[in-house]
Amino acid sequence: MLNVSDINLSYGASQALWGVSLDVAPGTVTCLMGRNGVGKTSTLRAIVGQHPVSSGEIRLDGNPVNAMKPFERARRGIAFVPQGREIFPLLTVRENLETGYACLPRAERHVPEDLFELFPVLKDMLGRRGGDLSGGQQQQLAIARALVTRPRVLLLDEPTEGIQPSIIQDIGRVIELLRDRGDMAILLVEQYFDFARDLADRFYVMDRGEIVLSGKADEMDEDDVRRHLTV
Amino acid sequence: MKGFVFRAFDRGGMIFLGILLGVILLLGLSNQLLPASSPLHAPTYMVSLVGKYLTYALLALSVDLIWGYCGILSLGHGAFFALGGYAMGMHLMRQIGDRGVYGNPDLPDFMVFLNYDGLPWYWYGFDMFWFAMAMVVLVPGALAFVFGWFAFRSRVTGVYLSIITQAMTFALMLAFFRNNMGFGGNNGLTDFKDILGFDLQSDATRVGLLFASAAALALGFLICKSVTRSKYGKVIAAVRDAEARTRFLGYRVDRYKLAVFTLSACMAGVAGALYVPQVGIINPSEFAPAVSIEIVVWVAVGGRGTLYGAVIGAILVNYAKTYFTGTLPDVWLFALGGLFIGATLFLPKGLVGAARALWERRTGRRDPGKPALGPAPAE
Amino acid sequence: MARFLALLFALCLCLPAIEARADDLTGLIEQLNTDDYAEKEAIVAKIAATGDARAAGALTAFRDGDLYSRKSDGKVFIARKAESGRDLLDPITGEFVENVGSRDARRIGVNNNLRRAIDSALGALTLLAKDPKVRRAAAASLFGSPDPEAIASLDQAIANERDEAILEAMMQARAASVLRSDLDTATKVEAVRILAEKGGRDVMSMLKRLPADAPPELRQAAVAAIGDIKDRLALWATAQNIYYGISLGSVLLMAAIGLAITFGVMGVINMAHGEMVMLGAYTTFVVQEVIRNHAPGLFDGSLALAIPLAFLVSGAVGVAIERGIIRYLYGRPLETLLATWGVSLVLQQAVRTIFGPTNQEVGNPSFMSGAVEIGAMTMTYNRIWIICFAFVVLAALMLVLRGTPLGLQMRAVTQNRRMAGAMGIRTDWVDAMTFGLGSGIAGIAGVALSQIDNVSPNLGQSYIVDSFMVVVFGGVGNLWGTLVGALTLGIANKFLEPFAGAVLAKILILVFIILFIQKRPRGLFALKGRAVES
Amino acid sequence: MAQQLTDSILYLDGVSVSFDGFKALNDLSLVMGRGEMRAIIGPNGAGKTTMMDVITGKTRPDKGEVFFEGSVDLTKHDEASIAELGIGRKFQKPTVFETQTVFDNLELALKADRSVLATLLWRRSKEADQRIDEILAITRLGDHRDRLAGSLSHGQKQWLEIGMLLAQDPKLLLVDEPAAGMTDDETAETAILLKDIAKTHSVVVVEHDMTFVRDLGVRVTVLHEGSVLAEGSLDTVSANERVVEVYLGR
Amino acid sequence: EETIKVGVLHSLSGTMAISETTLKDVMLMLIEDQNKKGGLLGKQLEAVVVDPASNWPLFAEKARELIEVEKANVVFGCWTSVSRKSVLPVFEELNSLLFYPVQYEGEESSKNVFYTGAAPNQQAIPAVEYLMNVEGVERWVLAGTDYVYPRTTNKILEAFLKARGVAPEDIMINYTPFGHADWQTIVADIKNFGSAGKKTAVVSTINGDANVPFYKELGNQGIAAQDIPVVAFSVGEEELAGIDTGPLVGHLAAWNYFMSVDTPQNDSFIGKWHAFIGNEDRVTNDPMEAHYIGFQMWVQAVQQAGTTDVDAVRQAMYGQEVPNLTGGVAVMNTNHHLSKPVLIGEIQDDGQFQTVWSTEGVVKGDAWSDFIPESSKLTANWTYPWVCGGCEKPKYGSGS
Ligand SMILES: Nc1ncnc2c1ncn2[C@@H]1O[C@H](COP(=O)(O)OP(=O)(O)OP(=O)(O)O)[C@@H](O)[C@H]1O
Ligand SMILES: Nc1ncnc2c1ncn2[C@@H]1O[C@H](COP(=O)(O)OP(=O)(O)OP(=O)(O)O)[C@@H](O)[C@H]1O
Ligand SMILES: NC(N)=O
Ligand SMILES: [Mg+2]
Ligand SMILES: [Mg+2]
Repeated sequence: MLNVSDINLSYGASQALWGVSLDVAPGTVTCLMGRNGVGKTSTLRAIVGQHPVSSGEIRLDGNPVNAMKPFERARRGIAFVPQGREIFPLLTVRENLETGYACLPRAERHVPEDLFELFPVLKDMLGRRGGDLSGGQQQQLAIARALVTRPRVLLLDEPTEGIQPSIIQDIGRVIELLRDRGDMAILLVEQYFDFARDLADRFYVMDRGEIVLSGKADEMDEDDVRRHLTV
Repeated sequence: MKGFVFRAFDRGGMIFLGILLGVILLLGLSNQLLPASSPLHAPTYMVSLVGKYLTYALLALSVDLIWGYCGILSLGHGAFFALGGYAMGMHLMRQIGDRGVYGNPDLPDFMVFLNYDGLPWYWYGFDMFWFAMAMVVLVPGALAFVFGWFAFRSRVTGVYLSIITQAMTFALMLAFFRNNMGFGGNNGLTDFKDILGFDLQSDATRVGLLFASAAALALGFLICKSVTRSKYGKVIAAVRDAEARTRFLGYRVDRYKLAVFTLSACMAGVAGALYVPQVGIINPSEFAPAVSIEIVVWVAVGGRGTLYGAVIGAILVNYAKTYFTGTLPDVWLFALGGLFIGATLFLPKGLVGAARALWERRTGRRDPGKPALGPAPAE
Repeated sequence: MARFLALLFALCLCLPAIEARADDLTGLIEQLNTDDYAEKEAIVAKIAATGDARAAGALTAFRDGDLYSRKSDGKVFIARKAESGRDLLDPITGEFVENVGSRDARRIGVNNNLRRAIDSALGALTLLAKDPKVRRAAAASLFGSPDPEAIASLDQAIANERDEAILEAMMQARAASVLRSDLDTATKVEAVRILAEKGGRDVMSMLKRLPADAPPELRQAAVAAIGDIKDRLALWATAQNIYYGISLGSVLLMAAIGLAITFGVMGVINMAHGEMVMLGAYTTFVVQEVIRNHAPGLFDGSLALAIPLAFLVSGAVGVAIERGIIRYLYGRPLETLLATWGVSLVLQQAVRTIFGPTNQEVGNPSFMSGAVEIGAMTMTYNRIWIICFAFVVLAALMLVLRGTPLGLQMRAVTQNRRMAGAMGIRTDWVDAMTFGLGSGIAGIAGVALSQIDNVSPNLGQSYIVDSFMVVVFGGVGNLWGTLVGALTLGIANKFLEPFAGAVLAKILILVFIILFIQKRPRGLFALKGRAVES
Repeated sequence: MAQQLTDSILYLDGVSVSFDGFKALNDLSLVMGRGEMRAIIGPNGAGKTTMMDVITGKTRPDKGEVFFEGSVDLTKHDEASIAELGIGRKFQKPTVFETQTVFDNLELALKADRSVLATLLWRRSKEADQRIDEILAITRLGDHRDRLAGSLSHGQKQWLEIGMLLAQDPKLLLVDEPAAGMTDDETAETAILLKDIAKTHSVVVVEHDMTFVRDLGVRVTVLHEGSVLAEGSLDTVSANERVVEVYLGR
Repeated sequence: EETIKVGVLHSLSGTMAISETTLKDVMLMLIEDQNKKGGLLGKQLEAVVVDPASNWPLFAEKARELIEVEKANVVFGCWTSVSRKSVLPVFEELNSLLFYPVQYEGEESSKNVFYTGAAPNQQAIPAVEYLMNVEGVERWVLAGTDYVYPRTTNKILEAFLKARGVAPEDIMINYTPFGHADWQTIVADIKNFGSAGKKTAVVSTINGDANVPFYKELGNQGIAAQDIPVVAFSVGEEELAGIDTGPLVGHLAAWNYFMSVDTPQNDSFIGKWHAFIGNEDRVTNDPMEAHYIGFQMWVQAVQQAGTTDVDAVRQAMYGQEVPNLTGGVAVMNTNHHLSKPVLIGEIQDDGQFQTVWSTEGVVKGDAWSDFIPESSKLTANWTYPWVCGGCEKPKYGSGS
């Protein structure tokens, strides 16, 4: 569904991604791992279009999206839970969720009820400004906001960061649920190894801007991976 | 202390100052020593013009110090410049003595025809040069100190601060326009005769003032260099980028801001004091908000956050203004406005930033340890 | 009935006499062709004394500066502007006589003294007119220029008048004239009573004008009446001040609303805001020019046409600025100051080049001219309309921002442009629309301001500082703040002005803003909490 | 109580904070001894960060007492003087000086006289350079020394913040989610680092990573809805039904 | 080919452009006209236009540029007093000539400036006398913009009124800032002040931009000229062009020139102006006439002196006569001010003034007012050898 082939990406003079290729299939969770600063976030930025790639191609359903603006990609179904949450601070929780309506036809503009089952705290805080929420609450909001757009490709950048253990479990369950529906492709960037291992169908490991290891999760050699995550 | 002094002298700065002072020296000498017929003779017109540019450059420097390095966007810095100018103007007025049209030895002409009985108390002392010079620094400094003390303690930041500085200068403008204030109202202070006994209309005095302006600019430049290259400079830059965070490191942000704001106001005052004898008039329109905005514009054109940038920006924009108002009197605003728009679009880091980027691209190197101009900090 | 018959009889008796004096009238009018104003005044008095209603036309023309003398023979005519030159009409019959070149006839000068004399003469002459409006105007003008000579005509008119309101006006005019006459004291005291009932400043002025040697009881009555009127006026003065404050506030609000969008919502330090206002004002001017030249009858509708056009013009320019310049500067908010400053210079010069540097005339439609008096409070129509208009615009804007997807998207985009894009929001479109909306509203403000201020290339400059003050004082990004801020500053200014004077009041307001911001560093309606800091 | 107060490095009693009627802290009391390291856990929104805000002077409590070292009333000080008293903080969301280099960030944080004049005349000493190099090594930012902090990745910024906290060398460290965004190894190392620091300093750590908290092996306080729900060793509190219900999950 | 350069120093941008641009155009017209007549001393005249941009120090800089760099032989320019004050030292230092065309507060006399606009005694005093004598005004509002011209004029008027027995409580003085736009309170105050039972008038020295909103408010609040006439010294045809004058008919202004005056010279001037500017709707005004007179006088003086040398031209200027556009002859006096007629006009609904009174002959402009004690002692006389106003010793050398 989402194919990234051989992309390079630079911040000014310094190159952050070197020929990264990834495939994310619907109904699977693909996990991208790597130490700090190896280029995981940069890869996601390239996919959503927040930073231009200097070469390589990104395809969605076989169509190149390189030339598309971020909003077009979003409207085609790419949703993004960024690192650092990026909540709209002065919008209320409800309004934060409603920003996702831009991707939806008029008839579908509502917040799915099951979101609140997943993140009950949001329901209590619909009227509170996003910026006032606690870190973990914001993280939950960021995930919920992405789900409002009914995405076909979901990019999650360290979604468990700052979230309490019980909700991490819930999130894990949701990701499984979404995967099992079969039509959504999920790309998960995660440092929390156990969490990633439990969910992943496929994994990629990055180091210094390159994919250094990849494979099916059940074939994954845990030590091999851990070696790349250690300094 | 030694470190503080030596820090001022880095290579780039020395080259810049060397060129600047050299040019000024040549200009002054060619005006004085070469006969008017010589093709290399610098006309007096040019001497006073360049003198004026230099005072603007000093003013721009003072704005860059707080805006470029500390993130304080003052839209009222013209006020400090004007106050310095008024202090000098008052001295020059007192120097006129009984040579005014009414021949009154004590009162300036405007006071005579507005029926003042005697000199208002706040004019006392301005007949003494040292006192006036002290006021040139102290009055703007004191205003900046009081204003900043309140504003920075109350944590007024960003546009709120910018707008109240604008309110300040606007209020001062209206106040100085009032004839009752005793500063000559709209007509301001004019008709100066001499300074320290030198005839203001003689070419030699003009060259002297040019040199004085250059010296003041050089000194201002060195002080700014020294300040910005010190750890203090890093702290104010930190304040610019993340004020709250700086506080959590234990820095008393209000004092840091206050110090740099006051210093900057004093510099602006000196610039104003040197400006007045060279242009021959000080009037409340120097307090106009638009004037202060223009100063910011010079800095932005030159390149905020680099000291050369401020100097070059001030000189360049004002030269452009001189040039365009003479050659394109009917449409020069198109040219100047276009220049500003173009500068923002094509030289996002100002002239100096563009030059530096070009240099880095050509030589493919970057001064180690010296970051490129940072991304403009958000307000 | 008896009175009516008597009147009829009197009129019949008069008729031949008037006829006989027609030549007199012509002669008198002829004599007006002199440069000596005192002499002209005497002649007007004589014309009035004829009591001949046919003189009204000539006198009206005289007052309005339409009485001309033909240079060739010095004969006097009423002149009307014609296609070329002037049409001369007979001063009595109003019949067309001939057309002459504009330099072939000379206007017969009229000054204020003469106008006063004419008004009172006309008043007396038109008291019996058929049209109630004319009668009312006659009474009003007699009240304004009271004349003892007119008492007789007034009595006659009062006897005839059926309309209560006009009758009252006539009684008042009569009372005013009585005070000037040498009638007996009792009549005058009665007149004072009638006038006191009317109240108001003009009456007070009339009563104060009583000569010092007036009889004591008359003086007493006058003093009592004056005291009474004064008390009433003092009460009204406070109301009046509040109204002035709201009115000034509404102007500030109008000027600032657009900025509350471009600066308040988008964070663009928009130095070209004033020029957007100016463009709106010039749009109004162009609309009015076109209407004046092609459909003068529609003049009263000119603003209805100008408002949407100004919105479009300024909005389109705003969109162009955003697409051409501002969009490259997001993330560098301070640089927008430089660029928009440049834009403002260019726009000013462009307008100067196209329309010239001088003021352009923008007229008030008739429903915006004049004033309504409520008690002793004067409210000019143009300002009343501006107050209403400002509130309507503000309400509409709030609706857009709070109630439409565009409003939500605007706020999302300005708070985090990158993330908004990732949420599927067309950021560049929203940016352009937001800036266009802010600019368009500034344009509308220009329409309103053109009704009270200069329309010149400098128009924008005179509002930019105030606009920023209002927005910042109210709290950036908060429309309620802008509203309350504008009204507060307006009312405060108007309460300071009477004793501090306009200049000092303005200074005090600025000082107040500076001090206020110390107390509330993020404006009147500051947002609080973590959200603001992040 | 008085004894408790004088022995404490940090003493909170009956602290409440509310935002527009919402009680973020509700009669919170907490005492920490000198030299103690304490882990604070609790559900999202429990008030952990708010508590740190109160201690560092960012938020004023509506009521309650906050004392540092038994005698200093923190509610009477502002952020800067609290920092000068010796309380340092790492923020939950990394905040560094983006337009300055990593080195300058550390230099700014380095313990030194914070007065204007002293800063103006300050010259870098050998010891200072050494200390910064040490910290760069600890945080593995040696290679990034001259890069602008703004260009670091999220995790690198986390490390820089920790480094700045070390450079500050405060008496009491407040560390809000230090392990967020780190790999498991790094998390483990961070725990070792903190334990090391705790030998000479008092430390408050907030974390949601139970492995990390376990590694620390210190007393744990569980906050819930603005007040203390449970306190004790990790094993004790993990056994608490309520803690499992509201926080850990099954 | 050598030309004689004429400097034109009027703001073409900024706040004053609104007034001054027209004067630049008039100068271009006059110079073009003169060139058609064969130029001057056999040479063509060349206008050198610069834009001092309503910025006072820039005026000084541009003046120096005109004289020193462009070698202009004479400069026509300035509007505000402060701009004149700013350039004055430059003209004196470089011994050049400035023709200043705007009514002003007086209290100045420079050998390098010819003041072709009205001094207070040529405008303010006659206007007030008219209101006293003809309209019987007893109570006075002196309303002005807060700067030197209104302040000085009002001071002179106050002294004058008091000398005529007007009680202090019958004088109300009010100052407003430049560009004042909200006149509600002040107009209401005027109304109040006027309701005291004595005939009241307003003497307005309100300047420039503030006038339009002032008159609009006046009209809307219904203050008719019959009740409280307003006489203005800074409101001419140009200012009225921005206002619907319907409600203002009868309010007054005092000038030395009105466009409406019906003389052959004025007809031809207006005709030329319309042809030059290409717009039949453009008006003429008093400062334009002042430039016209000043320019003609300078031309005559140069012809008479046979040179453009400043000292020679200055000598030749004295006694130059140029027919006014409104009839009569303007004469340049040795105090560098003109003798001109004073006209009082009432505003008409077509935006023009209609003269309702004029002086019998011409009034000689007074540099130093008789109503200011210190000033009344001074005299201005710049005949050779030049002496300063009223002092005993020569102040300047014998020149050239
Ligand atoms: N300014 C505010 N306005 C309204 N509510 C606020 C404000 N600040 C904080 N809150 C609320 O206070 C509660 C406590 O927040 P706090 O950040 O202290 O939680 P936390 O324990 O640090 O959570 P996390 O583990 O998610 O970081 C949250 O519910 C938050 O929404
Ligand atoms: N805006 C930027 N400008 C310059 N360099 C950047 C920028 N953002 C990231 N980098 C650099 O690019 C490299 C990759 O960063 P990226 O954010 O993709 O890492 P990451 O794998 O997501 O790390 P982390 O786990 O810490 O989030 C890092 O070396 C980082 O320093
Ligand atoms: N001279 C004037 N009107 O300023
Ligand atoms: Mg990352
Ligand atoms: Mg937290």
